[in-house]
Amino acid sequence: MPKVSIPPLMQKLTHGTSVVLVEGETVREVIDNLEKKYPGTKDRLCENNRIRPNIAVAVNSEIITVGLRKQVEPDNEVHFLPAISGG
Amino acid sequence: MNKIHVQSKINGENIEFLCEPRQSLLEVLREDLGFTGSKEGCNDGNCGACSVIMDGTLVDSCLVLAVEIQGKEITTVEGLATVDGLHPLQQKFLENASLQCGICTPGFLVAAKALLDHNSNPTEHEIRHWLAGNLCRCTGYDKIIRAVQEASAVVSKSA
Amino acid sequence: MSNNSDNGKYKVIGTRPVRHDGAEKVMGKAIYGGDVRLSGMLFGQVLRSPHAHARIKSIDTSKAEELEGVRAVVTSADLPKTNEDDMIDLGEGMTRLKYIRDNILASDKVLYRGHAVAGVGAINQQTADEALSLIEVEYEVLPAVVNVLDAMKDNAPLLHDTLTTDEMGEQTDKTSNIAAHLQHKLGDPEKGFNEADIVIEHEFHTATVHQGYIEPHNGTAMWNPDGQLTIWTSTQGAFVVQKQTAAVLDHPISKVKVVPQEIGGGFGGKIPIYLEPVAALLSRKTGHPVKLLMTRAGVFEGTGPTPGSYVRLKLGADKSGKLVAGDCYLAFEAGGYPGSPMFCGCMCIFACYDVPNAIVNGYDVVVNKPKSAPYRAPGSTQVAFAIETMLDEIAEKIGMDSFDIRLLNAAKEGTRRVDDLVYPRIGCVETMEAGKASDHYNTPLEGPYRGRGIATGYWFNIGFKSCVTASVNEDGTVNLMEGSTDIGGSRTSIAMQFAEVLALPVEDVNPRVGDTGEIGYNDVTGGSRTTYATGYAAYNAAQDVKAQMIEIAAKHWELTADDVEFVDEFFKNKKDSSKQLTFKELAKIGSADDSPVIGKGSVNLGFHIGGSFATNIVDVEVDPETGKVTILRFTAIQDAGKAIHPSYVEGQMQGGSVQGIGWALNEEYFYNTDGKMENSTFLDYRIPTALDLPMIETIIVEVPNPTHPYGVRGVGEANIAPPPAAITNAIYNAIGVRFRELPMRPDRIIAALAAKRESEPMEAVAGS
Amino acid sequence: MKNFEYTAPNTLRKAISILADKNGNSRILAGGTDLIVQLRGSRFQAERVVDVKNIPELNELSYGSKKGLTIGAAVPCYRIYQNADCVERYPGLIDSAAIIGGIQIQGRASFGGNVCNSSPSADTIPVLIAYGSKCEIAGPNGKRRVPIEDFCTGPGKNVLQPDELLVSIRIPTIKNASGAHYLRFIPRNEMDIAVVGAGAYVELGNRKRTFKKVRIGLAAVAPTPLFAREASELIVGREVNDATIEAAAEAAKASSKPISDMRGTAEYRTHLVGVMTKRALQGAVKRARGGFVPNAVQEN
Repeated sequence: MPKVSIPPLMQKLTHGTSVVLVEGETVREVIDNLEKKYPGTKDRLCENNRIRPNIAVAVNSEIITVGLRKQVEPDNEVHFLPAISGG
Repeated sequence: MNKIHVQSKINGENIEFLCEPRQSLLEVLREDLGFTGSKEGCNDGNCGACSVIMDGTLVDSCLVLAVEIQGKEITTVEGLATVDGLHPLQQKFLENASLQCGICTPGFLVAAKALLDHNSNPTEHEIRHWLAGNLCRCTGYDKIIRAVQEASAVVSKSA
Repeated sequence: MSNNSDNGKYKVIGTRPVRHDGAEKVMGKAIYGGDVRLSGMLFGQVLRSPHAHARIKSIDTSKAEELEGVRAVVTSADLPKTNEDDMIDLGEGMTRLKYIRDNILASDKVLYRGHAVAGVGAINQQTADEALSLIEVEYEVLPAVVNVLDAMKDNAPLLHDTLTTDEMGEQTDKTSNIAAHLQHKLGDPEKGFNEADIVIEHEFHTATVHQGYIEPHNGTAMWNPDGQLTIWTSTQGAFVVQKQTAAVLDHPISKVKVVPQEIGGGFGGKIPIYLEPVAALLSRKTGHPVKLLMTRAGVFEGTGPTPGSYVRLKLGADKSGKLVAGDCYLAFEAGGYPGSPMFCGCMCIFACYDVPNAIVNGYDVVVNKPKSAPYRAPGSTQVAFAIETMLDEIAEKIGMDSFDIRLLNAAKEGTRRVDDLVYPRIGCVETMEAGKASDHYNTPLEGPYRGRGIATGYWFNIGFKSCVTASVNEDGTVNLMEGSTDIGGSRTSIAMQFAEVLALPVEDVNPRVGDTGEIGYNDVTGGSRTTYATGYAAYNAAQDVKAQMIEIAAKHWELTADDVEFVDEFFKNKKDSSKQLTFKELAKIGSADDSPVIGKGSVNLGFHIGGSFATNIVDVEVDPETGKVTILRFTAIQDAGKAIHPSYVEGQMQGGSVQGIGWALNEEYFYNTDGKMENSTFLDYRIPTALDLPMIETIIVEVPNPTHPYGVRGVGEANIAPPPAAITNAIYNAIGVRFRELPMRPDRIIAALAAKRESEPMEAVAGS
Repeated sequence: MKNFEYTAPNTLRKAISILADKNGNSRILAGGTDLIVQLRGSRFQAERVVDVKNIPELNELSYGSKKGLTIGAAVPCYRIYQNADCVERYPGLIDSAAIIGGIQIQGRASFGGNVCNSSPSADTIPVLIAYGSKCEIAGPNGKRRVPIEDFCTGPGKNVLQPDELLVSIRIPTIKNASGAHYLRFIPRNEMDIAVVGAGAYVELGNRKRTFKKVRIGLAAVAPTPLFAREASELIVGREVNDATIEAAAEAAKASSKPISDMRGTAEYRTHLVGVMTKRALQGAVKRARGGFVPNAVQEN
């Protein structure tokens, strides 16, 4: 089952839990299932059925650029970070 | 408007133009005469991007009034290459990858030419001192200094 | 000095050809943004705020409009109306549209000295400049705050009445100058510190510094009656200018064409827009094309810079020097509007090391300074200054070599970062080992008041979107159209990757940077992504061309594509080994009998933490009487993954390190008590000159990037991060004083030496 | 900048009559490296700019064993360090001529212009003070000479009347066993304004073992460039040694009243006055004893 890391500043929503195992074969499914476990998380990560522009999602430590449809393998880790760019 | 008639020689060509007294040589070169090779980086004599040679002396064209070049000879970066090809400095700048963005390059080339014109075999310190009035933010100067050293070898050989 | 591990493997990659755009640049013929000339073109200038913080009560432009030669004056009133909470996504997260528009032309408030207030269009530059003095602006001056810690105080003057703190999407209810807070946590820091043998904690301050590109910002716009707006400008990303300008003007993006000109340096500072919308408004009002050129003072006071910062770092290590815990608090100055690279600082602070228990808290704080813009490895230099100097302190406590403590703790494949991400294959260790083995490090440094220091820095490998098209000409040359503006020779490094696939001489590939109407979307030239991502697109385009050429050969030989192969520069007939064609021969055949060959490459690459690491070694000499620091020798080492054009890789390393040297020793925004910048010239904002530096030695390390066909890692940024820390360490070794504030100005060194003399006998100072 | 009338008289008389013309204020243009920047920055405006580079007297650069060195007010720096008499007899002038701006600035900027700009940090004035120079001023009522240390009256202010102009700077002939040296402190190695500048002239007596005559000039330590009279007189007759030089340095510190600004704090400047004065004296002594002291154009 993919391992989802909850950012410290979102752990209020998960009652302090930092790592959650959730089903899902895509980032969308993972976030939907996370929402079922911890209501409110999806709204912090997505809007209009897209990842929020100021949020970056990493699957297996690579920050993805293809959005919610990104495939997730059972042994993958999923992270949520603020979006950044360079100089 | 009280424009003044000026006659001078730019890159070997006799040129006449009218300008306002307040116009700098840089402004007239770029906006009125179309020599946009000389660049404006600071407009107060602190970056050297507008360097030109005036009667054999290296100056910042942003600190020369256009009316002052009456009867004088000006060399800009556009005057370095000939029909036979690039000036050794230009060639060495290319071979050494001495330019990244290239905005400071015309000023460096003109300044380096003025250096080699009066000292064809300068030491590294002499090159660095001479070019201290030209700022480059991309290269850290290393490849520029090396290009001038290599060009000086070519120039002093052919001299 | 590239250690070309795989010489012979490549024909083009790893060679040092003359750049395609070189001749026109050394001849002064290349057209930069400021060189644009259009018929009937007017010239403009921007009026800037003399105050650091003030409410605009009124703007009277009538006198300026009456001046002979003035054609139009524009203010924020000419921009579309903005609702307080209109949001917009400009590729770097959601931002308030009001912030973007107000930074172009201030509406209700000016938030920093140099904030644009009005624009003038006139028949020439002189008239436009003169008109500025005739615009009457009535200000209600407000107290200013230009320091991050002051701005965070409860009683600090507020820049924005409605600003609250964002915490990963959740807004706090308290209005303040703190725009965002981020936290990363790994392991159990508390436990880690309890188990540590050595625990040290220090505070660090860095000054606001500017990218310092020599070419001032510029923008020329032509707004046709049919609503078509064309913009010529020097930018790191034409598509970003298109997107932002369309948003600011509320104009359809399809009606905005951006034509990127040659660009005179950016280093991140030419990603945001400043003049383009103003030029557009002036053009719409006058019906003429209008060119705006920023003054140098305008550049310093109204653009860039990178944030001044406060960093508090606590490190715990065991007796062996192994880091066991880290705790970092950092606050960055965003400038007048939110958006400092604080997030990057949080991800970079521990990036070079394996710190099993760590926590980072970052704060993005608005102050009365220009809205900060990206600057080479944004946020990484500020935090490297802290951790790289404290590592040396730990090494000293336990009598360990500076490289050894870094190698002991160095991040490697599998290391988990403080942001919980895990590294793929990286070259951190390799750059440190190359440094330890370097001639520089192994050459003894002698003489009093001399010291050597080292430091390591990091930057990501940002991927994102790039595309190129390649059309094959009759003579076998190729026109390569790309959308990444070329700041440092990237045209050539991209063309080389294309040429490698087809074994073409790189001179036969003609790269050209297209405008937004000629080429598909490309993200900015920045984030160390151009040679990596656009190069990847060029590689794909070449594969596409190869496949089409194989088709042509197959048709020519009346075979199927499977019966043709491309090996060693030849398209070979598998059925008849006597038959083979070169690319040129085949191109000629194709141009006669087949449809034109156009290849394309298009990528949308992930953003990789497996970026590039840089290690710097520096020798300094301190004049104990004046406090002046001289750089005696400097070596930059970086993992390039694979150096496509080693000369331009070295150039990035040398340029980055020298910017770091300036940051360390002399560069800073100097503010008076009213919060006004006083040194907005190249005379008093002291970037290094040729006379201030030695040659910058380079060592290119090549640990291939597994996510790129040639193993490329972006090299544009990491080298700016180590110098301040490396020089701090060198100064300590020279005079026994450890600095925790940048820049390390001569007067600060003298003051520190004096303080040291009071606390110690003279010999301790002189001895070194 | 506002437009102005440009005129380039070719005689002193014409120039003075133009300056005397009361309708419209005039600014004098020599090298323009200060004037053009100031006009552009609208620090002040001018109805008329008078280019004095066509006036023969202002281009004179000559040496005579009796009259000493004459530097026309419009002579650019590069002519000074390319002039054999200056290089041979007045190395202190070279020290200063070769560090004003970069090569481009030195191609235009003149000693006269630097003196008339009257900045407290002017790089030419301390060494001119050290050499005991005089300013030759021409006006409607003829010529007058003013000791260089009395020329500046405040930041950007000097003794010139609106209808006067500086014609030349006169530097006395050099005595035996004498030497001079100028140096300044700047954070970079070029392209900077002096944080503190110090120039020293010494004549040695008693087989070059004692100070016979000393003149120390300082820059950026007071509202005008300073003649450190007390420090200079203090060590006359004393033996040349570290203690003596240290004493002069301390006296120089005592006589300076620097301000704090972006280029340095008052405290740091005061400290530097000591360091620069000491080094200027050491360099001057070395030259007086026939030794070589490098500068920006003479490495070794």
